[in-house]
Parts: sequence; structure tokens; C-alpha cells
Amino acid sequence: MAHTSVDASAQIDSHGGGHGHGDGEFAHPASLTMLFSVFFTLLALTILTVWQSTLDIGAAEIWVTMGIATVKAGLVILFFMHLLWDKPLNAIVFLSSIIFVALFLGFTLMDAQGYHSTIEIKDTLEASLPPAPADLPVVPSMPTT
Amino acid sequence: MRQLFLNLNELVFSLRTVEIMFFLIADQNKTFWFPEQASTFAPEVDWFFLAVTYISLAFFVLIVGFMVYFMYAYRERPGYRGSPEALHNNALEIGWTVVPTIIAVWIFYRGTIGFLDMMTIPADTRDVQVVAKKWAWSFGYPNGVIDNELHLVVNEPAKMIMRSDDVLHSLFVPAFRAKCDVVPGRYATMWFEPTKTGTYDLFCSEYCGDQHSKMGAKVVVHTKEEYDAWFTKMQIPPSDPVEYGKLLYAKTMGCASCHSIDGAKIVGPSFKGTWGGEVALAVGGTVPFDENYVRESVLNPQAKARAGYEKASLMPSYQGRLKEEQISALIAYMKSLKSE
Amino acid sequence: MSAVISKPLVAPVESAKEPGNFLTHTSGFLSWALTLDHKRIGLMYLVGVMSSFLLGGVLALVVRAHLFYADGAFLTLKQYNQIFTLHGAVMVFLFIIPSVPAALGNFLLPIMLGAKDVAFPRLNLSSFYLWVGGAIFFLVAMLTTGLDTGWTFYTPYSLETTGPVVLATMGVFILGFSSIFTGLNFIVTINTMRPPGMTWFRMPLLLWAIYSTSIIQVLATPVLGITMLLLMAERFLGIGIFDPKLNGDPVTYQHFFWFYSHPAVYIMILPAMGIISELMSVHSHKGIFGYRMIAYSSVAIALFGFLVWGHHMFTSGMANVTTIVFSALTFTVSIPSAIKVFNWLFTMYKGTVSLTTPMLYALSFMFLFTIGGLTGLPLGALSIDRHFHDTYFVVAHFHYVMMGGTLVAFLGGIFHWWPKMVGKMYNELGGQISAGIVFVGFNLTFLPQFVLGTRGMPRRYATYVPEFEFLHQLSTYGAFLLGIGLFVALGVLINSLFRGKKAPTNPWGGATLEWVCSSPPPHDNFSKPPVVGDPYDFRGLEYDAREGGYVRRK
Amino acid sequence: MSDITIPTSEHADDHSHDHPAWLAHHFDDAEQQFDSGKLGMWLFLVTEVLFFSGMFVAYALFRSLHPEVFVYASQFLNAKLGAINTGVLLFSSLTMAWAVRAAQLSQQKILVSMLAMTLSCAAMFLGVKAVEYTHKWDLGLLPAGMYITQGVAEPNHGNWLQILCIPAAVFAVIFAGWYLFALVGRNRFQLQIAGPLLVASLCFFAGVQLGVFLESGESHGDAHGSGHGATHGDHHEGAGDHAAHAIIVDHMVATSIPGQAFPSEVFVDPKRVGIDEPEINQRGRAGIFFGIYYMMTGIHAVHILGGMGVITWLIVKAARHEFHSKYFGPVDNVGLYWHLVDFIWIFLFPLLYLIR
Repeated sequence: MAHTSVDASAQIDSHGGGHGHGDGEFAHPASLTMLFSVFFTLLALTILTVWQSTLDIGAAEIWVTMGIATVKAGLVILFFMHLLWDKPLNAIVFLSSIIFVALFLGFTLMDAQGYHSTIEIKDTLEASLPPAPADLPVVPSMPTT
Repeated sequence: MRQLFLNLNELVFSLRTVEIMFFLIADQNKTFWFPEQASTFAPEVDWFFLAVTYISLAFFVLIVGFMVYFMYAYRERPGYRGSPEALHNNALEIGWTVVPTIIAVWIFYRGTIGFLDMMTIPADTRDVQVVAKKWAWSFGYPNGVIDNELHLVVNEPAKMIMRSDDVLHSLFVPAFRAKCDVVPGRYATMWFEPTKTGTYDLFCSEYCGDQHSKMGAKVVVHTKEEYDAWFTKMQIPPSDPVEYGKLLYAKTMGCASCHSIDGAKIVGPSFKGTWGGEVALAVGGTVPFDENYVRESVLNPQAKARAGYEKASLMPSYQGRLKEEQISALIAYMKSLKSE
Repeated sequence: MSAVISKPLVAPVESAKEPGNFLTHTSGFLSWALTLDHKRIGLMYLVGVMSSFLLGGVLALVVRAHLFYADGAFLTLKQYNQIFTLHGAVMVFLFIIPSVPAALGNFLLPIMLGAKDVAFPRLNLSSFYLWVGGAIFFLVAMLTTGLDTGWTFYTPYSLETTGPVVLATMGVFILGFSSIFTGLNFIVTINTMRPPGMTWFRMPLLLWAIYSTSIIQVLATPVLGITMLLLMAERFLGIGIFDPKLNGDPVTYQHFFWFYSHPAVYIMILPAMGIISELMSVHSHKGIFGYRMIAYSSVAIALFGFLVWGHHMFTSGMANVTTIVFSALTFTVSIPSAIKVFNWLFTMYKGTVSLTTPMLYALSFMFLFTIGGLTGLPLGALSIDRHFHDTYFVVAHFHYVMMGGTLVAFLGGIFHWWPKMVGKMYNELGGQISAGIVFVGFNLTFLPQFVLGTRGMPRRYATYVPEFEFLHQLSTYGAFLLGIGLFVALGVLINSLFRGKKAPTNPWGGATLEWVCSSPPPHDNFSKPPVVGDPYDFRGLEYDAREGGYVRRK
Repeated sequence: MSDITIPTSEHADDHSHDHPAWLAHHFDDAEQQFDSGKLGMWLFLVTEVLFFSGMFVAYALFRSLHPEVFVYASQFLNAKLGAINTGVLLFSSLTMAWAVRAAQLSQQKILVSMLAMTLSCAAMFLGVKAVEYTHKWDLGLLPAGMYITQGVAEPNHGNWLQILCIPAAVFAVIFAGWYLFALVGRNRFQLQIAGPLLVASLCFFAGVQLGVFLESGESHGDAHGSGHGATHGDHHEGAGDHAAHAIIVDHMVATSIPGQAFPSEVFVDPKRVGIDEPEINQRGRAGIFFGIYYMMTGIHAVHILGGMGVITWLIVKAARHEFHSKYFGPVDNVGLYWHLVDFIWIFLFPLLYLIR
């Protein structure tokens, strides 16, 4: 394997982007032990979450399940995608996507909670036709003669 | 703080008289900017808009004034050299960040107060059930009275309970400064209190297809007595079937928004001169245009779509919405069109 | 296609002793069609977006001519709906979004940065072909069967109309990818391709603006992609998310759509603001006032722009709380814009203002954008918006921002960099006249529309009540005047290709790196690494009558 | 700068004579090229996350508006198949990460075999998915517009699975022929490509077998009945397992759907809904769940297919020994993409299959 020595370290350092290494070595092979331990942790977490779904833990379920999923996703991102050793910029870039998804989700859910009542007929009846629904006109119906 | 706002309000109010002096147009009821003020919302919206406009105008004059002055004072000319050092001035920069911020906060605050008034429906309102469909409005009143005009009583708050039969529509009455989208699948509610009798325009302001521009209606604001008279009249259908059919056609059921009586093709086929003849079907062949055909087409419009009107699905089924005697009245009305 | 790209080739080369420039570097159809040179791609984009603009503009004139009479002049209701849809869609997706970033940005970004090319030249070329493909898809779909949904594709109308919604949304989907790849390319280029000495705060403000724009393109456009895909699936399969007949919710569609399309407004205006920063500074021969404030406000606008999409939905039945929150956030985005305007204004202060064509466009921008921005205030105020929503007030407002802002800045930018792009000077007087006509025509077109709006004229109406006729007629006269102004501008530019004097290296006295390259620039921009200095340091730049342009003296 | 770049790229030609320089002319050095590529990839992943976000938002919105629908409909999903597929994808992520390591260390053989394993896992994932999809099509568990009311209307049985297997079979035959051809011709380069492709296309069938086995094995004793019950017209049996679920159904019957309070076709179009059964088990209710389910998993599957395409491209390049410790960017970037596909699935799996 012919390794080309790139005699441009001065150039590299002066790139504003924040290059860390001037020697041209930028490969960081991950150790197999690390890869396998992450993989088995992920498998264990998968089994855990499937087992946990058979339990009836009520409203907490969504949080527990999503918590496990987040841990798994974090492992993939940090180790398999070696973000842990990557440039901080890349981490910021990826994190920003999560923030914007949260924003999107947050606003739409906030709105959905608020307009729930305009969709559910029960609530609408209570809210907009208060006194006695029986007296009220049903629309559209025909003139009674 | 509150006091400051009030003072500002007064200031802007006095500006408003200046505005009227400047922009008075022939019609006494309308200002340069706005149509008549016919609801309780209107003074608030108009006043607030003019306030914002004059603040904006002040900024605008300032900016453009400086711009023109700089253009002149620092123009390139022989013997003149600018001094390129003036690149920064913290006080100035902070100033033009803070002042607009304060004004923006105030506009937000006032706008939200006004909005909450518009969204807070008073306890005892006169309810109108509004149905929007392509491309007509129908307004339902107590005792099953339906009309294609919105009838209201002056100085009584009215609540619209609105739904759409097909796509998005939006009920907009400029004179009331009120607007609300009608979303299919939901019940939308809005309210307003008319303050002036008269007839006003009602528009659909959410694009809804071909005849969007034609989807208007009239708002009639009555005195209490007039309203009662109108309401009593509406409860008794005409005894003459032709008259009743005409009422159903033109007003109650809104057939007129799709079917003309002068031969013009609006959305559906015209009623003119078809009675008793044969009509060609989309699938081929013809059927006689008689009682049975009309009845079937009203209840199940897709059953025998006419040639050239393959999209009969545009017409909703009137199954359950028209009674037998009403269908008969409509048929009688169609028959009468032939003899004319 | 050959007609399109052969235009820059007709520029004759003055003398053989000149070192080859990017236009003459290679020749032949394929040397353009398969070029990886960002400058050629930029020029091809320029021709493409200008053709789209011509189409969109003609449609606008058709709309205005029809609205001359209250009952409509010559179109049926359906035709009118199709034409305003086509006008909006062409202008938004084919013209404004790619105008500044893809056309001028492609040409200028690497040169202003001091790089040889963008980071991914092949991706850049594919962006261009995605744009062409998307445009063809879109236009064929709309011209053959007539789309009539409005450019917003609001459900459920877009689910039940017979128009070619699926084809058109497919076109938008493809155009979206073109936009994403351009943005991605620019971010990477700015992050990794800066030459020695080019620090973040030595970047010209146009690059800050394009960088902010690119952030929006990367973050927001994918949501448009999925929205269009879901809309297609809704039509094909009935997945039930947006279709009220299947218990779906049309307002959800609006959230999805505006999550992209509001930030897209900033995709349209931010690069224009960048151009104005350059123009105001260069033609005042004075450094930009408050460089960092402008740079930061670009990024702030890009980020705040994501928080305000709800103001397109104030009357569509959102929950009250959401509505109020969105209103508050809407006002936050007005502040950075205000800061920019003041900074541009004070850039002229104690400068040496030359009223050249680009400067006249920049000053028009200041005037028009200020109106556009200020009329946004009543629209953001909830109580007023109940009355103004979906009226001509909104139409006038966004035309002041999009057209008075972006288009005028884009024209100013074209006049500013035209000598650099094609190596020819244009007739200055002609350019100034065009700026004047555009300015007058524009105001005559859209000022009456504010009044129409406050008086309650709903938008997207093919016919209207007679009392609005007078104002509509004023607006129509203005539109035709505006059209004349734009044709004058086009004529001046085309004329320069044939009769223009050879452009000097630095005709305006700019201090950014593109003015160091010859006009037009050589194939690989810089034969030796450029010396990067302060992009707004005009000291020592003096006019040299022999050169016909500015030269830097020590 | 150009005087630095040009000699560098000429040097770079040392190990790939028949190929253009791996360092593009406008970059100064290998690291700048690598960093640019990587930042570009991360930005692309950002666009992917936001692309999927639309569907996650749709899921969250409809879950918050109609929680009962999601409770009802998710029981038709087989958690076992989902879990197996999760495992398969996780394993493929491991092999992909290993492939990146191999490229960085210039281990050509390991690189090709790891890429081959990743490709095979992807095919197996699709095999299981094919079983899952076709089973639902059989039952009429389709998006809202085509949803067939469970236990009432007769679903459309079809040989969907066989149809889906046809393309895979065609690929398998082609690759087998190619492999034999290369074997006879002793073309090591072609063998290195045809072999993995053949194995991968066969792995699709392994996935199908696995899926069929699990789908049939679950019918006895699995509380989350996958809808077998429903075909035989007694889906309430499955529902009865969960008291909460039954209550919700009753609640829905009692409150009815909006369209019925005001007799009109506004909310539910009779001609599209078919039988106007005031329950969750209908187009406008459960149908929405399946609409979201097919969009989420379908677009995810399209990403898997795209990933398989680029991994195949990597195998070809790896077989040519193009990657080494100075130039492994493509492997790394495809790896990032592949992990992102896994990342998305890690959230899809519990959201669709587990949470009730």
C-alpha cells in the first residue's frame, strides 16, 4: 500500500474548519472488542424492550420503551457511527436535526392537544350546544310544516 | 406600563382624526382603508391597524428620509472623499435593536388581547349552523329554517357553528372584520356582534376550486322586529309547489349555485328546457328526463350521470336532506321552467 | 437546451493574448452540459431561472389583465385558477428559491471564498439536472392538464381535483432535492474549503447569507419532500392522514407544508439580503456598517424562521395557545430584519455613494423591503390578521418582500456581477432607466393592493365586486409598467453581450476576492492562492481611467 | 495551491493505474477531501432524519388524537417478526462498522466479506418484511383508502408473497449464473462480486422462510394475535385479551363517530367507508394506522434497498482494492448511512410493534 505523504500540513492547519491533525493520519479504526460489546448490548436492550412490552405498566410504557430506544440509538450513533471520536461539528450538525424534529413535533402536538375538542363530537356538543341538545336545530334538516 | 399603553392609545386615536381628514373618500361610511364598521370588532381592528400603520409610517419616513439624505450628502462628486471609518456605533446599534423590540412587543400584546376577545364566545348567542360546500353557503336557523343568506339581529351576538361538506372554505365578512376557516372534519366556531343594520358582503376567502370567486353570500342585519317577521315568513313554505320549488332551488337548498335556469353551464347541467326531453348519459344511451330521473338524480347523483357531466360526484346526495314533498316541489318547478 | 447554454458563448473574445477564461476554456455543447465548473453551472442556472421568471412574469401579466374588469376580462374561472396556480408555483419553486443561491451563489461562492470549486462539483451538476428535470416534470404536468390547487396544494382540494397533482408534486419533490444538494454543497464548501487566511469573520456577508440559507435548505426541504410524498400516497393509496373523508386532518397538512414553506421564505429573502450587503457597501465605497450584527442576524433569521410557520394558519383553526405562541415568535423574526435595514442605511453614512445601476436597485430594495417588512407587523398581530388573512393585503405584503425584496436584489446582483460573469460592461444609463421603471411600476402594482386588502378583497378571486375595480385597474397598469421595466433591463443586459465594452477586473471598486480575478474569471479561479484580507477594506482602491476600473494602490 | 495539488494526485495514481486519481483536483489533500465528504454525509443524514420526521409527526399526531386506534391496530403487528428484524439490522450494523474498520486498516478480504454480510442481512430483512407485508395484504389490513373491515368484508387473498419472491428469484438465478461463469473462467475479481450478490439474494429466501416460520408459529398461544383470528371473523377474541381495549371499543360505539350525530356525509363518506360500522375497525380509523405503518416501514424499506445498491457499489470497488487507509471515505460514508437506517428502525420498531 503506497502511502502518499502529503506535505501540506501548513495548509491543513490554516483551514478554518478546525482540522485536528497535521500528519495526514485521520483514520481511527474501531477496536473489535468495542464493536462486539456494543452489538451485544444492543441485542440485550432489544430483548429487554420486547420483554417489557409484555408487561402492563400503563402510561409509563411509552416513556420506558422510548427511553430504551433512545439508549439504543445513542449507542449506534456514538459507537457504530463513531461520533464520539468525530469532529464536534459533525455532532452539532446531527444534534441540530434532532432539535428541529423536536420543534416540529412539539408545535404540532401542542396544536393537536388544543384543537382536540373541535374534532371530537362529544366535546363539541358539550362546548358549543350547552343548554339542551334536544331543543337545538339539527343541521341540515328540512323545514317542518 | 399599562398607563403608558393607554397614553399611546390616545395618541394614536388623535392620529386617527388626521387620517380621516386625509383619506376621506366620498362615501361617508367608509374610510380610505376600510369598509363600513358593522360589528364590535371593527373599531378595534381599524384603530389598531391604523396605529400600527402610523408607527410603521414613522419608521418608513425615517428610513427613506435618511436614505435620500445620505444619497445626496455623500454622493460621489469631484473633490469629495468619504471617510470609510464609520463602521460601528454600539449605542446606535443597541438603540435600533431595542426600540423595534419594544414596539413589536406592544403590537403583539394588543393583537393578542383583541384576538382573545374574538375567540371568547359570549354566553348567550344567537346560533347559526353554517354549512359550506362547493360553492355555496347555507345558514341554518332554529326550527329547521335554512337560507342562503345570513340573517342577524343588530346588537345581538351571533355564533356561527360551521362545517364543510367537502374542502376548505373560509367565512369572511369584511364589514365585521371577522374571518374563520371552515375545515372539513371539524366544527369551527366564530362569533360577532353586528352593530349596524344593512346588507353586507360575505366572501369565501379560502381557495376552494372553480367557483371560489363566486362563493359569496349576503349578510342581512335586521332590527329585532324585522328579523322576527322574516323568520315567521321563512317557517311557512309557500303553498304553491312551483313557488316552493323555486324557493328550494334559489335559496334553501342552493341548487342555483350549480344549475342555471338560463341554459348556462355552471357546474352541473342547466334546468332550462330539459323537462320532457331525452338526455344523453355519460355511459351512452339516453333516458327520458321525467319525474323518476329527477328523483333518482337528486338522491343518487352518480347513478345516471349525463354526458359531459361525468363528474357527477361533485353533487352531494340529497338522500335524507330532501323530503318527498320537497322533491315534488322541485319537480313542479322544473316543469314550470319548460312552459316559460 | 442548446439555445439556452449557447448564449454566454456568443460573447466574443477580445484578444488572443488574454489567458483563457472559463467561458473560452473549452467549447462545444458537451463542455457545457457536462461541466463541473461551478461558474458554468451558475450561468446555466441563471439562464434557467430567468426563463422561468419570464414564464411566471407573463402569467402574472395575464392574471393582472384578466382582473382589469370586475367580471374578469377573458378567462374562465377554471382557467384563472390554473393560471394563478402556475404563476405562483413557477415563481416560487422554479424562480425565487433557486434564483440567488443556485444561480448567483454557484457562480460567486467559491470565488468569493477563494476556493477552486465547490466541495462536490458532480453533486453540483446533478443539482442542476435535478432542477431541470423537476422543472420539466412540473411544467409538462401543469401545461398539459392544468393544475388548479394553488401552489400550496392544500388538502382536501388537492385530493379531489382532477388536475395532475401527483405529477406536479413529484416535480416539487425533485426540485426539493436539487435545493437540498445545493445547500449541502455550499455548507461543506464554506466549512472545509476556505483558503489560508479566510476566517469566518473575513467572509463577505453574501457568504454568511448563503450559508444561513443553506442551513434552512438542508433542515427544512426534506420536510417538503415527505409532505409531497405523503400527499402522493394520500392520492394513490388513501393513507388517511390528510383526507377528512378518512378521518384525516387538513390542518395537519398545513403544518407539514408550512414547516418547510415558511423557512422557504427565508431561503428566498436571506441571499437577497446578502446581495444588498455587498451592493450597499461596494457602491458607497465604504465598509459595511456593523458587520457582525449583519452576519449574526442572518443566522438568527435562519433559525427563527423555523419557529413562525404557524402565522400562515392563524385563521385555519389552530388552538388558541398555539396561535398566540406563533404570533409572539413571528415578531421575534422582525427584529433581525430591522437591524439589517438600519445597518445598510448607515453603510452609506459618510461613504462615497455612486448611483450606479446596482446601487439604484439596492436603494429600491431598501424602500420596497421596508414596506414589505413593516406591513408584516399588522399581519402578525392576531386581531388584525383575522381581517387581513387571505386578502390582497397579504398578496401585496409578500410581493413587496419576495419581489420588491428578492427580485430587485437579484436584478441588482446581476447588474453588479454581470461584468464579472460575462466580461462585458452594459450601458449604465439603460440600467438606471430600467431600475427607475421597475421601481415606479412595482409600487403602482402593489400599493393599491394593500388598500384592496384592507377593504376586504379576498385573494385568488377571478371576479370581484365592482367597487374594487378602480384599484385593480391601477394595479394592472402598474404591472404592465413593471413588465416594461424588466424587459428594458433584459435588453440592456443582452445588448451588452454584443456591444458592451470589455469589463475591467474591478469595475465598481469591490474589495472581495471575485474582484481580484480577471473578468471573466479563469477556469480554476485563482492561478495562485489569493491574498485574503478584509472584504470591506476600500482604502487604496482607486479608479484608474486607463484600466476603466479600480485598482488597489498601497 | 494548485502546484501542491497536482503532484499529489499524480502520486495518488500509484495504486490505481487504470483509474482516475482518488483525490479530486479541487481538494488540497486527502484529509480535506475526507472531511468534506464526511461533513456532507452528516448533512445528508440530517436531511434523512427530517425526512422521516414527517412520518413520526404524523404518527404522534394521530396517536394523540386517536389513541384507541393505535391500541387496536398494533395488535395486528407481529412483535416477533419485528424483533427478529431488529436483530438482523443490528447485526448488519455491526458488520458494516467492521467493514469500515477493515477499510481503514486496508484489510481487503475482510472488507469484502463484511460488506457481503451486510448486504445479506439487508436481503434477509427484506425477506422477513415481505412475509409481514403480504400477510397483511391477505387480511386486507391496508391503508385507509383500501382497508378492509376485519371480520366483516371478505379480504382479497392473493399470491402476494410468491409475487414478491419473483424478483429475488430472478436475481438469484442471474447471480448464480454469473458466479458459475466466473468460476469456470477463474476470474477472481468477478467471483468476489458475484459471490456476495448470490449469497445476498439467497438470504432473501432465508428471510422469507424465517418469517413464514415465525408467522405460523405465533398463531398458538401468542397474546398479540396477528390477525389470524380476524380472518375467521372473530377478531373480538383478540380484543378480549385486553380489557382496556374492549372498554375503548365500547366507548367508541357509545360516542359514535362525528358524522353520525349530524346526518350527513361530511365526516365519513358512505361510499368509501363501505359498511358504516361505528368502531375502530374501519377505514377512517384502523386504516389510518396502516397508512402510517406502510409509509413508515415502506420508506424505510426503500432506504434499505438504496443502501443495498450502494453497498453493491462498494463491493465492486473493494474487489478492485480501491480502499486503503488514506481513502476509505466512501465506505465510511455508506456506513454512516447504513447506521442511520438502523437508527430509524430502532425507533420504528417499538413505536409500531410494541407500544400499546
